Amino acid sequence: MIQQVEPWVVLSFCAAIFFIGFAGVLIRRNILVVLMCIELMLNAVNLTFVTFSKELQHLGGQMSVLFIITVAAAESAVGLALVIAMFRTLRGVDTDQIRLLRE
Amino acid sequence: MEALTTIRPELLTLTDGQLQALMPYFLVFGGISLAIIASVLRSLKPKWPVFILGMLTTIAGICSASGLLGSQAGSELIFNGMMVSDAYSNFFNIVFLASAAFTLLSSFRYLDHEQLQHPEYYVLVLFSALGMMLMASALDLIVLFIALELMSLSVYVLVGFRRADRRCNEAAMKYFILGSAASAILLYGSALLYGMTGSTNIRDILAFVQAHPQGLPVVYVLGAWLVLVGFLFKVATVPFHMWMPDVYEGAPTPVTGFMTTGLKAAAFAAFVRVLISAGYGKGLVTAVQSHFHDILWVSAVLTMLVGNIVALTQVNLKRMLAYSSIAHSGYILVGMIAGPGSEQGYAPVVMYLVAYAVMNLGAFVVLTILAGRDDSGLNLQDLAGLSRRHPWLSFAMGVFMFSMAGIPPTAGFAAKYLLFYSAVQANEIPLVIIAVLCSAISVYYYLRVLVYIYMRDPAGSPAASRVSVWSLVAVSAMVVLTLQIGILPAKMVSAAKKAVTSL
Amino acid sequence: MAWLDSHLLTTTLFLPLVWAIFGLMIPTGTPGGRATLRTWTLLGSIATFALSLLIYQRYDAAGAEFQLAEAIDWLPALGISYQVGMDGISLWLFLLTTFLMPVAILSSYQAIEHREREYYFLLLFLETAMLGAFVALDVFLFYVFWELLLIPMYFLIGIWGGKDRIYAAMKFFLYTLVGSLLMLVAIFYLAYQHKVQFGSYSTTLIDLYRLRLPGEGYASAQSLLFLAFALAFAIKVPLFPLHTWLPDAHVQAPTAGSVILAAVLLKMGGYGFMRFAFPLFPQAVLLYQVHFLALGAIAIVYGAWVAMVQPDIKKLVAYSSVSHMGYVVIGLFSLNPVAAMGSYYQMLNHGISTGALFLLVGMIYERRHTREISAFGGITRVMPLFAVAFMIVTLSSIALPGTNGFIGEFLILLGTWQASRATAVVAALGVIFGAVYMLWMFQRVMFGPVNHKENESLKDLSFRELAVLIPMIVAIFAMGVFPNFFFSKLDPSISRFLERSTGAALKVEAASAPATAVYAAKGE
Amino acid sequence: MIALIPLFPLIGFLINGSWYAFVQAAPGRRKAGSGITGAIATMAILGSFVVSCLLFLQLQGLPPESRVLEQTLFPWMTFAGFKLDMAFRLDSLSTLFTLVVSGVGTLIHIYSIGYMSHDATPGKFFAYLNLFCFAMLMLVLGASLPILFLGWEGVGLCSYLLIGYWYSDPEKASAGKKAFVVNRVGDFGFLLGMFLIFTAFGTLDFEALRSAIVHGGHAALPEGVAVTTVTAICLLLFVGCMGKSAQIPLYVWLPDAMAGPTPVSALIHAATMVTSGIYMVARLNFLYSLSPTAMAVVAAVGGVTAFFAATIAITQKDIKKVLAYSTVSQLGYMFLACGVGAFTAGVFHVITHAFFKALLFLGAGSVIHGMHEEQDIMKMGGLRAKMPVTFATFALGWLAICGIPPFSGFFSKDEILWLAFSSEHGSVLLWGLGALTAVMTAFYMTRLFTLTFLGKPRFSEAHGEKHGHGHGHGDDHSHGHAPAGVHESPFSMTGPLQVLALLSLIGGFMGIPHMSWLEHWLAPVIPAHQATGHVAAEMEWVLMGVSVAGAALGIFLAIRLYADLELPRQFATKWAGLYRVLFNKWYVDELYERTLVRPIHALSQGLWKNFDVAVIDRIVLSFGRASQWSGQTVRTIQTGSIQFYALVLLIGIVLSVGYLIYGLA
Repeated sequence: MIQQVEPWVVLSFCAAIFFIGFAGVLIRRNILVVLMCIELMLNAVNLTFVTFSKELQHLGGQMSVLFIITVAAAESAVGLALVIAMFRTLRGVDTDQIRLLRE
Repeated sequence: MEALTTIRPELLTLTDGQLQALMPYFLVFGGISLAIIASVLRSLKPKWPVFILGMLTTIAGICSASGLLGSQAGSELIFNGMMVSDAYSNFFNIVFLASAAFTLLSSFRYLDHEQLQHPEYYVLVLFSALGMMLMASALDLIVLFIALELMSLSVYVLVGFRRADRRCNEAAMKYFILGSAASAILLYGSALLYGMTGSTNIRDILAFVQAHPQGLPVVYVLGAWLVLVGFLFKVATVPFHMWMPDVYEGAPTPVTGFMTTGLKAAAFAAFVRVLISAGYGKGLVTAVQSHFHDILWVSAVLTMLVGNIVALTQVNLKRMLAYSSIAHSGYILVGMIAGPGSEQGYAPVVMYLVAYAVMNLGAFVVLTILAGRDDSGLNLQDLAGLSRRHPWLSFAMGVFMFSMAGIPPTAGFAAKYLLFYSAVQANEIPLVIIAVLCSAISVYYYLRVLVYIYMRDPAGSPAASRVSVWSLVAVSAMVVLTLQIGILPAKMVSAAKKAVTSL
Repeated sequence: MAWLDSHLLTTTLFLPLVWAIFGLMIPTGTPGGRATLRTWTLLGSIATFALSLLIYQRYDAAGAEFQLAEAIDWLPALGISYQVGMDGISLWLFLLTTFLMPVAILSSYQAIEHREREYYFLLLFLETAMLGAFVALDVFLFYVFWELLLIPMYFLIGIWGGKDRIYAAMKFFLYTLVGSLLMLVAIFYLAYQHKVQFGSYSTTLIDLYRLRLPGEGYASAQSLLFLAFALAFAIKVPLFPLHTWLPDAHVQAPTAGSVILAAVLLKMGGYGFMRFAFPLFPQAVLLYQVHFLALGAIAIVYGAWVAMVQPDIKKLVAYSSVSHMGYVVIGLFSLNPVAAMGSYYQMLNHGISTGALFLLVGMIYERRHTREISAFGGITRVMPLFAVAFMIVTLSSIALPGTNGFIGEFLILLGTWQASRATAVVAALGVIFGAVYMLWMFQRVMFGPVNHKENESLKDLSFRELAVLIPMIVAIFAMGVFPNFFFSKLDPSISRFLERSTGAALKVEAASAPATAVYAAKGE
Repeated sequence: MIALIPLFPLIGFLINGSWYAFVQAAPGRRKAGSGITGAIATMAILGSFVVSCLLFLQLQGLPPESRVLEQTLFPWMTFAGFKLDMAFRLDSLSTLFTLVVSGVGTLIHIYSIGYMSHDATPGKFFAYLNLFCFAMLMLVLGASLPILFLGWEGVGLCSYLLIGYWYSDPEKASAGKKAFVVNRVGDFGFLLGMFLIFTAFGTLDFEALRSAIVHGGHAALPEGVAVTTVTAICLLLFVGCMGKSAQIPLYVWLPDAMAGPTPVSALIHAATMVTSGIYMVARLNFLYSLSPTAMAVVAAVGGVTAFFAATIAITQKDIKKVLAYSTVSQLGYMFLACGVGAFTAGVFHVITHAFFKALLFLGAGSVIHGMHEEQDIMKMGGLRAKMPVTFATFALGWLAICGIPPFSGFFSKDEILWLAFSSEHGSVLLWGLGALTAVMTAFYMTRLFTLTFLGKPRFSEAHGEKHGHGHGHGDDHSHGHAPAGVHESPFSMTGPLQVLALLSLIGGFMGIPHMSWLEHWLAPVIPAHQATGHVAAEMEWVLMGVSVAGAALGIFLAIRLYADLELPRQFATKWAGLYRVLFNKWYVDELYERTLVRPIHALSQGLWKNFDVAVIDRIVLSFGRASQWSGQTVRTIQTGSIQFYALVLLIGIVLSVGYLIYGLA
């Protein structure tokens, strides 16, 4: 018999991923990695939605995930475009390089 | 909680009323589509057609939204209750579209001069306006998220529109990363709310709250709070404000103007809706309310303080206005806090947003005109002696500055007293006292602008500024509106009240 | 005419502003154009004065409390309305303003050499704002005018002022604003209380007079609200130790600005006390009576002392204002008819005599471009007419009997003596020191040998300058000899003011309405 | 009718004042003589005098108890809770004063026409003189204290203006200011006294006040008013008198006031203004007599002042200064009289003093005029021959002030001395003080007389040339006739001298002891003095003899001493310390300078720089600075690093979530 995974375990897992993603945003200097971390956060959210959807026996959550994935794709596109633009002017994709605007 | 297993035909059809209610969105969307087509037709030299299309789109949208505002009796639920068209959303639609329209007006000549005259600019502005419109009318957290992203993604691009400029890139990148993170947080909150209430519809969430007056689950509270954090980020209240000054400074000036007005209004518009349904509405007495109240209280105080005192030290006007924008978010937050306790409800918030949009947009239009190449020449010293060169612009700037400082007879004053009045009604007197003292601080840096404009002699030879008919129209309209709202606020107040009652 | 009859106040009020807007259209490129502009502005202020005389004539002291009243809803949702009306307390300050405006404008003919269009526009704009504050019967409307007048004054100081004009303008604006913002909060609270007690929001003054607010102790509502109001007014008065904006603003402002600042703007503080702070919070007034009496007495002596050692004439006059306005404060807080009347009269006096002093200082400044006392000496010989005028105004300032100043100070001291002897004694010291600093200054400027070569060739007063000064001098003596002319229109209003401020009015009401007797019994 | 008395000079003032301000003052105008303006001014004051005489006759025609004329012009300050009319009241006391003021005033006006004939701005001078007469007449005619005060301050003003008439000289301007300020100190007391009266009696009108106190000719305290209150009132008002009538400790301004033109010294600082303190005390005699303490203080201050001033007068070298101190001394006499309850004697002395002191001053003026502004008596001498009229009239004045019978001064002074001895408030001590002063008065007046008119001239004929520079521009009148040498003054000056000399001669007869017309006349206002039983009547004659003998002794000593200047010089070196103290006026001015003027000035300077600017304003500005500083600090948080921004975001979330969980759990 396959042991049912308790929802709280999954949810905690999601939360952990979410915060790992956030931590990545905080720590990583490479903007591409930062973008990935944001994706990670969104995916943690997706997983949460799915988990709840399963728990609640309600399709809305899974529908949401579809939308989120779409939006995330668009977001990545814009993000990557910005990275390219940045690379063109700064010759680098490091977050430390963009500290011109401050105080 | 109804499972989406059966297909109900009535969900797939639109009634006449719904169709009418959707007209502004359709019009704007249609306009955008046409503009995209026009912009790819290179042979047409798309500058004029796209600009005119954009203007027509916004005007059409404004007309239909104001028509709805006048005719619509109640609220019209659309798409199975995922969207609503009511006085509130239509009121804001007008604000967004007007803000977009004036941004377009002021950008036209600016883009020429900056050699950024790409038709995508107009399309993006319209897209983000559409996103704002959807935000103000979304009743579902996912719709809200999509609308938010539609708005934000367009604005990310707009912020970085001057592609070859480092500062511009930096601003866009910062905004993008932090904005995306904030969106993720909002979304995570939505997920938690969904998990607790079984729905992403905010009306359902409200029903859930009303059903559990004595105690709400901790996870629910967390979810609600994270959603609110998403909005607090967008409106830039302390400590979620860090992105704002950098982005405002780096973005092209008209875009900054658009952000401070449309974007902020949109964020607040959605914020109010969500806040109410998350348990901070009138007549709800929950533990959540008092806790949210405390946090928001602290945040409001910090926001007002930080925004104002840091603005004191700024010499770049755009950055100064960015901090001032933070401070104004603080004032609005006071109105949000006081909303449930006062008779005016959230009407002062709405009123304030309108007033703020008007005066701030006006100020940014002036800055757009004055900006030199690559948005240089926007430091205080560059304004010295402006009154000799541009009496009318100086006067306009004076009106806007006094308005932001909350001096009669301007819109800023009318909005501020309405706001503080309602806060007094809600017995938030300490908060109001802090707020008025902060606004006293703010007077210093607003007046300093006027000091340079009127009281100092011009230093050096000023760069030729780029006055165009379009931007003058925009400035004049804003001056008239600022004074009109300030002197005869009753109409605007009743409109705001009507909008809020439809919530 | 019928329309004018029913809107006399509003017409008078907004006439300067409308007039000024037309003035903006006069091209000022040529000397002729500039002269046209000046004449146009002067005519506007004279027309306003003429209308205010009509108001004077219409006002019947024996009649209703507020006459020529007009009321229009402004923001009904909050109970805010446009309400203006005239009583004795408003009347004379209103007339003072309209009387001084032509004088101020005439005095600027030569002093202002650049950006005249804006200048004259702002002056007339300022007039509207000041007049509005004096006739507003809605607390909120009053507040609007009160803040509104900061704008033109700010520019007047900041653009046409002296060396440190920007600092002074900023200080003036911020100082006054900070004080008044708390008043705004208090106004909201009052409106809200009106809702609680009577079921509707209102900021109408007469409605608010009926409020009953707890007034026991320093933490009570009345006390806090009173402080909020009093802060605004005390800054404006200005009461020691809130006076430091005044020397800067006075010294830096252009002559007309100083005149108006001293003559009218400071009066707004006293007026505010009389119209709002006292009648609205009678118990709090009693609570703080001692403190304000003390501060007023300190202001009198302190202002005089500090004035004594000023090297700059304008600054000296500025500090003398602190001293003189201290009398107003102690007079008001003495809470008896003699002192109250004296206080009010002192406000008018101060308006005339300090206004005239600033005019004189301005005239000499135009000639010498300095205000340092040490730069003068023996001016009497070169400018005898000026000396005569200066002497008369100086005498008025040191309250010589026969001039206006005496009536005010005498009545104030007489009344204060009955309320607090210690205060009266200290305040009477001001009589001595007032003479010391004024006469010493006069001596150093006007007497002695002419020991600066530049002063040898100073021109005596021109015809225009005489036209500026003579009305002031006439006023000085007229007010000193025939004060009853002024008292007769004031008397009922002052009595009403006292009735309310001592809680007597409430007591009368309470007798007829036993439900509220609990509060009124504490009114003493 | 009464209003005409002050009205005439007022009109004169307005005419002359406008004439001066708009015509004469304009630079570059040719110099106008004093003729027209002087005539206008004289006509004005003469008009007052005529009206005063008419009214005096009218009063005389009335029965004694109803000898009061009133006129209310208009309500001055009247409103709920207060009532004060602009009203005049002429009774037997004020009519005497109006006569003296307008009479002596007329003479001095005439005198001034000559004296000021070479002045640059006679219009101004006569305007001031008229204004003074107006104020002085208001003072004596006022029906209530505030109107009296109006005149009181008005005369102070004129005194100020006239002392500083030659304003180009900083010292003279300072003297004027000093006079005004010291008087203001007195007025401070006056005002408070007035307030106390109003609080205690509810009125400021003399008649109302009188009827509140005097019932059936007998003064008694009304219900609810304590004796201490009355004492306080009297003392406070007396502070006012100290200022105006130059009593210790506020007498210091009067000697300095001699900086003004001499007719001014005669009119204002001898004959009229300085006696207004006595007028007020006499006017309020019913109040004073209720308070023995106040009476004692008045008498003591008066007696001490009389003596004290006399000691200074002995050593002074300036002819006007001697007269000034003598005036202070004589004023002290008058207060001594009032203090012992002899109000009538005080008033009597006021009148005689007005005659002979005006005479002396005008005589001195004539001397100064003739000597081309020389005022140092050490540089005079032997003027008897040069200025015979001045000499003769001056001699009469000298005898009068020394108290030699039958000159006017004798009667009034003797009356005072007798009452100082015999009245219930009097004492031997007070009498002794008075008598000693009388001896000294005779001494220093004789010294003055001798040094000026007798002996040999101690000046060279061309002396006048080098003087007069001190007056600067305003003082042209000395230059006009310097080559002529020392000369007798014109008739416009000697004429008034002669009239005054006559008055000094016969003035005393209105108050011959035991058949005093004056006492009788004043009875409605000042109750006749009751002879007290404790002193034998013969004593009066004894004392009279003693005082006359004392005067004679003083005269004798002075003539012996000052016939030759070597003797006094020896005395001065022998008692150098005493001499220095006396010559330097007991260093009182220096004392005031050190203890009051400089400390207050230093205090003010300190308050301004170290408190107003350094504390109050700094506190105010510190709000701004604190905001700026915190702004500078907070903005450093904005590091520009995305990751730091995200961190702050996270911290915000963690804190708020933490609060929520903590709060909900």
